Amino acid sequence: MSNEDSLPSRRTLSLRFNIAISKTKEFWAALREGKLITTKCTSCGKVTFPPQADCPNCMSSGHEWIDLGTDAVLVTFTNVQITPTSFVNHDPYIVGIGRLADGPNVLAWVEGATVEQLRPGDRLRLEARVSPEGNPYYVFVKN
Amino acid sequence: MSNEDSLPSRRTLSLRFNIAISKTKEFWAALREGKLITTKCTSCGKVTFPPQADCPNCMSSGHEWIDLGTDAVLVTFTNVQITPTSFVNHDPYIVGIGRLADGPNVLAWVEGATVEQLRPGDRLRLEARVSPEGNPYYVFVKN
Amino acid sequence: MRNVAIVGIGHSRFGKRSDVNVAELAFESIKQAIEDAKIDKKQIQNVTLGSAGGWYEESLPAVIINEYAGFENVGTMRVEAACASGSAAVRSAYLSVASGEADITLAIGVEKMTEVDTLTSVELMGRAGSYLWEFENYGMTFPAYYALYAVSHMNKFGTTEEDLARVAVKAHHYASLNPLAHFQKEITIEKALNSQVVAWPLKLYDACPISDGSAAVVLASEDVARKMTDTPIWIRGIGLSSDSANLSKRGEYLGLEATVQSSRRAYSLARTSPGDIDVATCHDCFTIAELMAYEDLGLCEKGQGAKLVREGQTEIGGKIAVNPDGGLKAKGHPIGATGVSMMVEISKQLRHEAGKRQAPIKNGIGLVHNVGGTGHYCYVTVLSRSL
Amino acid sequence: MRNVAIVGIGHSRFGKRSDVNVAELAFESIKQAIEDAKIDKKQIQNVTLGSAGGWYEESLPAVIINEYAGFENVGTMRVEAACASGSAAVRSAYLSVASGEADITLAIGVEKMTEVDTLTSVELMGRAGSYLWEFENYGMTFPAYYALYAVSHMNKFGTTEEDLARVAVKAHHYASLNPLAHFQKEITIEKALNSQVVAWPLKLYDACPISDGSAAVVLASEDVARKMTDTPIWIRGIGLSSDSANLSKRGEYLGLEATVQSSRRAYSLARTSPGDIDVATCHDCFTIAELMAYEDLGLCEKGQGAKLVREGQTEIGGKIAVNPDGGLKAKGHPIGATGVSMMVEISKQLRHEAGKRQAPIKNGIGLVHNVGGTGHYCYVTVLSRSL
Ligand SMILES: [Zn+2]
Ligand SMILES: [Zn+2]
Repeated sequence: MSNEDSLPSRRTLSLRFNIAISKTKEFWAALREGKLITTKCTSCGKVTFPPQADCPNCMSSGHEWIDLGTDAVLVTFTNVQITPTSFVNHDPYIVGIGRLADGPNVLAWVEGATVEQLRPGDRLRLEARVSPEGNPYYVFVKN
Repeated sequence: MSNEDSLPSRRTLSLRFNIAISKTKEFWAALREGKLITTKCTSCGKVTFPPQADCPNCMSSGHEWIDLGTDAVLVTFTNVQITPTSFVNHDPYIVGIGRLADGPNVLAWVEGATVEQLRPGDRLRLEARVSPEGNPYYVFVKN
Repeated sequence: MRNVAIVGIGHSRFGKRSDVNVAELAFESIKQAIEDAKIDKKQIQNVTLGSAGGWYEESLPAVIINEYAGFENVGTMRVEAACASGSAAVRSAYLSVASGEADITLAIGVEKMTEVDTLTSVELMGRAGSYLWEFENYGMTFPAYYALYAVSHMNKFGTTEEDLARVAVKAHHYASLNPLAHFQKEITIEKALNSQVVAWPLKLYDACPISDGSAAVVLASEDVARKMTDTPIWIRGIGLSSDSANLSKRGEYLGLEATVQSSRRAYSLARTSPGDIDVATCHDCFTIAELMAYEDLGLCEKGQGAKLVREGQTEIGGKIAVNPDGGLKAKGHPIGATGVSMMVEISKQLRHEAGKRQAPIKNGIGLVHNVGGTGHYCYVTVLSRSL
Repeated sequence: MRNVAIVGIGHSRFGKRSDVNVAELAFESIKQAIEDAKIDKKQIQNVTLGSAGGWYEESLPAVIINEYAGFENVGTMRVEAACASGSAAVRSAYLSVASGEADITLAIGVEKMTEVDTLTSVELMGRAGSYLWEFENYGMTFPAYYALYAVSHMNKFGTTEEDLARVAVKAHHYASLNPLAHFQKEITIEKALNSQVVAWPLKLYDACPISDGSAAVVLASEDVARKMTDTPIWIRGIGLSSDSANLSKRGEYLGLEATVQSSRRAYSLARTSPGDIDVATCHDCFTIAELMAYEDLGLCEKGQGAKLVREGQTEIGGKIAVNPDGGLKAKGHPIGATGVSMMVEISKQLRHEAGKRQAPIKNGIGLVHNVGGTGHYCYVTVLSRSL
């Protein structure tokens, strides 16, 4: 005990989740190849991002994979200065929400500009990336 | 990704709690000195273990510290063979609930006997211990 | 208080469901329940999720699931009553309708437990007591808590390890008739007795598996229910009770006082008694828990639980069919899903839709017994075919 | 549906409460609420706890707290609606009484957030969105989610950083009059504007602190309430709604649709309108959240929130007193406690027991606006002095 008023637990609860992506693995596989795709319901035509195998509109599970598109317009953004424990070694990062030409919004890091240089309405391009650990992800790049 | 059907998270959520013991620090200080004490309500006389500063019977917060006593009778027990992550380096341990001569039950490890040698009704003695990390705790020892 | 009925039921396959995330898993049951109720999902006025959480990545699972299933601007919350979270969700959805707040509500139960490794799961369950006094220094586990009851029960009443194994054999038998159950194969008493000791005297086959799964029920007020379906299953009474967090504060470790209290309340509300019940789901997270449940629910005298299973009185065709779906023990126990899964099974039984595992229905009354933790919570619900 | 009143209130000191564990912290409010209601705790038929959990060691906090406070064999559960967990607990306790299940119930809200370090707390809050799509790869934080709204609102309506600072200054002023508030000192606009940027454009003084705290309310049915007290505070309507888990699915980021929907439902149930409200607690986890709340609750037109605070219309003596207790921003925001704390404050205001921060009460109507997460949940409750 470092302090009489508190007892630092000797037991650390460490949680690292193994997230099931079986039903959207096409998305991650395509992303790894640099392509951005998403789901479209074959019953009602609803396009969803993030991709989901079951339709939130008509509850049908029939879907096809379509190109998500890469042209977007910046809707809003922020610069995360105080980062959480598991991002503690990161520099501050800009996160934005971009509206794709074909409809859905996407939340991602924004690269290629400082926060002072960004304005809602700016044109962005969605690009695939791979993390140092080998995980695919995507970012917006300011045109 | 080690497997196309799952995505092992890159982010570990590590929780280690700093437990407030200010209101029962007398217990932990006494335990460190080898003594077992607990709380008695000065309004209604209710003896509580684990110790608590506020009375669960009459809701008064006036309390005094009394000897818990060390003589106990084994009520029930088990031998934990499959241990959780944070006890993964431990050998299996016997946990018992003992009824103290003066009333309250206590749950603690039972030492000095194998599980085959124990029976409900066995006489036990409550003893203070200090963990390798320096944390005080208590165990039952079979007489 | 308005009468409330279960008018739609849904149930996923239980087991290691690495093919779905928590929302996809819940969706399976939601879709079925809505289709079974023959409603549009926009008719659902609020959604209550039962989930203990901690085993999967989402910390706001209610909104995650609602988004995935396309519920927009719906009143919602998550409830937790440990392993009774499912029944607590049903009670919440029930109170919303009974009070008149809503006419149609949805209760979902889900847990995605296999996103962490087994020993982390053991840790999460072991922490579900009185943390500092049971886990921090003594590393209690969920089987260990129940083993304390088993030793006391065996010592006092002569219950044997064979009796416990009989409960497991019965559970696996019925699970083999339930295509949604985690386990699909029968076992023998020998196999159960020879399995690995987990927390002496409880062995691997005394324990429910770590499962993923979901279940859902649509509830409706009497007026609405009668228009929707010819087979409403009425919620006649929900009794709830609780007990100390710290096991050392309990009495003799021969039964769960929370079961005694909550079942008496449920019987009283439903104006029924144990002898009237045709079929029950009892909370058999461990084999000893099923035997104690027989006694605490009043299906037999205290100490006679083992006799009941020895005589086959809790099999289909016996005095009362208990856990014809395989129970937690063999159907699986995805924590938050279990209570809702029990409601689904009893509804199927009372509707005569249980197929190969159909129990004879005489009085049209079923019981759901759902314990949280080690008797920390208990919810008992009486269901019936008629009001 | 039976009428239900708040008949007892309790509230702990908010702040870094390293002197108490979660049960001791909850006890402070429970004892006060029971004493205020002048009842024996055995009269309480069920207990609902609102707590998000994760920040402290107990995974079954409802039973831990019940054991500590001496509730035996009481019906209980924990509810979670993120930062609206407290209001969700009150709704649950309310439905129990409104339906006739119980005559007297207790709702508790508690969070012990300072058992983990600050960046772990930031992590826990950041994970409370759509995990894989917002946190795993992008490390969103709670201030960052609200900053997305702030940037959009500032861009569209000309809301300025000074306007946000005005909200903080107001909050700290009223907190300085509330002995139970986390912060006890006034601040200046300059101090707020010059504080550290947390998630641009939001700064340290735009954000609520990480606090420990608890609050509790005793609810009773009309018959019982009228016998117990001369100042019952009636729950006239609870509206609840929700929105997508993933922020990318929202519209223009100018307001919270869940607030719009839930407040309209609450006004309709209570047969009232924004103009009738004397005093309100608005969910100001961030300064921008308070301005959006003014608009979404209908206290002003969309886009006019900043004007309202500039003109002092939401101060005591203005058009409507908002957050006279200091709000989440300066009173503190122990997640599960907040909704119950808001009920306590509005009850004090309507009872004329708010001391130095008493708002003028004309119509006898107060409002509790409690948001969960980033508009993932919203609960709006209308309270009144008379039926
Ligand atoms: Zn569709
Ligand atoms: Zn006392």
